[in-house]
Amino acid sequence: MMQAREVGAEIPEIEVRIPSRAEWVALARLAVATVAARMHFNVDEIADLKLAVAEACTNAIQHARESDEIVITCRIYPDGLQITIRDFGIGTEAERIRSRDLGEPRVGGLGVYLIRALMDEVEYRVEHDSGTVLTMFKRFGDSSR
Amino acid sequence: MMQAREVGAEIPEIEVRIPSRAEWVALARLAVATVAARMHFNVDEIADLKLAVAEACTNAIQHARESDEIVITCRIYPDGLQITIRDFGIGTEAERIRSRDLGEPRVGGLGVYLIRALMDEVEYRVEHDSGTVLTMFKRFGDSSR
Amino acid sequence: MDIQMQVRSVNGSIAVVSLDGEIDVYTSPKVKEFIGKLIDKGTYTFAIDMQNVRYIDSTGLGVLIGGLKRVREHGGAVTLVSTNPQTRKIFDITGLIKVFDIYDSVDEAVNALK
Amino acid sequence: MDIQMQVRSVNGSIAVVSLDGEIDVYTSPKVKEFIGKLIDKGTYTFAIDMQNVRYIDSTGLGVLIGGLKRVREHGGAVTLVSTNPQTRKIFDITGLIKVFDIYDSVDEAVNALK
Ligand SMILES: Nc1ncnc2c1ncn2[C@@H]1O[C@H](COP(=O)(O)OP(=O)(O)O)[C@@H](O)[C@H]1O
Ligand SMILES: Nc1ncnc2c1ncn2[C@@H]1O[C@H](COP(=O)(O)OP(=O)(O)O)[C@@H](O)[C@H]1O
Repeated sequence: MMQAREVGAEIPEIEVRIPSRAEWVALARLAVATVAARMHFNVDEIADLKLAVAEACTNAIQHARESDEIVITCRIYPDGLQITIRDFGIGTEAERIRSRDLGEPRVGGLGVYLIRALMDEVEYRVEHDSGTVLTMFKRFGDSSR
Repeated sequence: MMQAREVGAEIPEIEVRIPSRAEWVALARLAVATVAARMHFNVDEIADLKLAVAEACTNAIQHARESDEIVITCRIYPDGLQITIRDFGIGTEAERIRSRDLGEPRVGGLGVYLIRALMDEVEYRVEHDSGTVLTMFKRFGDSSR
Repeated sequence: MDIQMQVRSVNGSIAVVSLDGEIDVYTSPKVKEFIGKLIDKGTYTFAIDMQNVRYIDSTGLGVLIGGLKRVREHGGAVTLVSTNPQTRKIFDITGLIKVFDIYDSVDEAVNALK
Repeated sequence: MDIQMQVRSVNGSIAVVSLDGEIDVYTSPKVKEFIGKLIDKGTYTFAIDMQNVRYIDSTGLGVLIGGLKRVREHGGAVTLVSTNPQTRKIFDITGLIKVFDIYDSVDEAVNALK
């Protein structure tokens, strides 16, 4: 569950908008890694953030039908980083976006599982016919800052 | 002068929005360098693009009063890269934004000069009370692509 | 931002595939094609050297799982080489550590296939 | 994304300042302060080693010009070390190549100050 957080002038916001295509996911990853490094997250945490963002972008590209762009928004809070990944596709209902049980290995179905494992708070919101918004939050670890 | 160019679904567009603060210029530079590398600009051209973007962001930070963010938009055309840098400050009239004559060295006054030297097309538009928009274009060199 | 791939053969039947770069939604189809072609040609035993893989995500894991399934149908096997803590962490949290044997060196990964 | 700065002294009066990183609107105030403090303490002869400067823009050039002006008031001098073609290009197109002597090595830059 996502904790309610204020949005305002004191909360620095960085936004990246990319075409919904595989070749641009690396840019989203790099941008988030740069923001995270500026915030003094440590290397492991930066790697987690890159992976979570890439998984979210990959899902937007593969599952959000008829969406042509992805907007990645980073908000720097005193206690950590909030990242919102928004697509504009025809989404699945939020309840259907879930991590599967990890049983017999199969191709696919690991993205949402990884996002939930790597981030501290994760929330999907599906806006009727206007896409999926994933909001996730990572707190500063003890080792960062 | 800026050649008129269409904007449309076939022209991939990447946008980065940063707070109007010195610490975020490196992110704008990195994002543009990543886009340019994807477009197969060569290392020298990528360095030129980074510099032009940084000069434009620096000016937005230093001269656009009361603007709190900068939007960097990259549009990938078949013949090169168009970059738009927009601030939301109270600008100078466009005619006053010009490169000075390079005479006796003095601190300052090199930014616009460098932008004009490094990019193939440069145009400033000052929107009354809503900021400055710099549109610049770099063609693929003979060595790129 | 991209991936380089190489293959060399050990003992005639073991393919050592070296991957260098990032494996994501953009590059993993290239890896899939590269490995797929080797399987098509009758190679079913792989040591995949990921020591120079700086980044891998679920699309890359999907390619490895898909490859493993294909070679197993022919009685083949896949071992991996990685010392990257982040890579190991991802195999760990996805449970794939139980599916793939990950070694610290190519020699170990190749020996395990013999 | 940041800048590291070091200073060592040669022959008692020449300061060799080594800069490592990127000099932009964020980091150039730090460079300005670093060099400013040395000038305040009476150092007027500088060899500035920019061999590890991966990026410099007009804010960095401004700091160098400002420093040069200050030391010249005391009869001092500044030489630069850089082999980076992009850095040289920027000095070239801004005409600063006529204002600063740029050398390929610290030894040359120091010798030129003697
Ligand atoms: N942005 C999105 N838009 C629409 N559906 C999504 C989105 N993100 C996730 N989903 C749904 O959640 C499911 C689980 O995603 P994931 O765990 O990444 O596995 P996979 O992508 O391999 O199916 C997807 O199959 C898809 O149905
Ligand atoms: N985004 C902007 N908003 C307002 N004024 C600007 C902007 N960009 C440039 N200018 C004007 O153009 C002038 C020249 O800029 P520049 O060549 O970079 O030199 P400097 O920034 O050192 O003055 C600035 O001094 C400023 O008056």
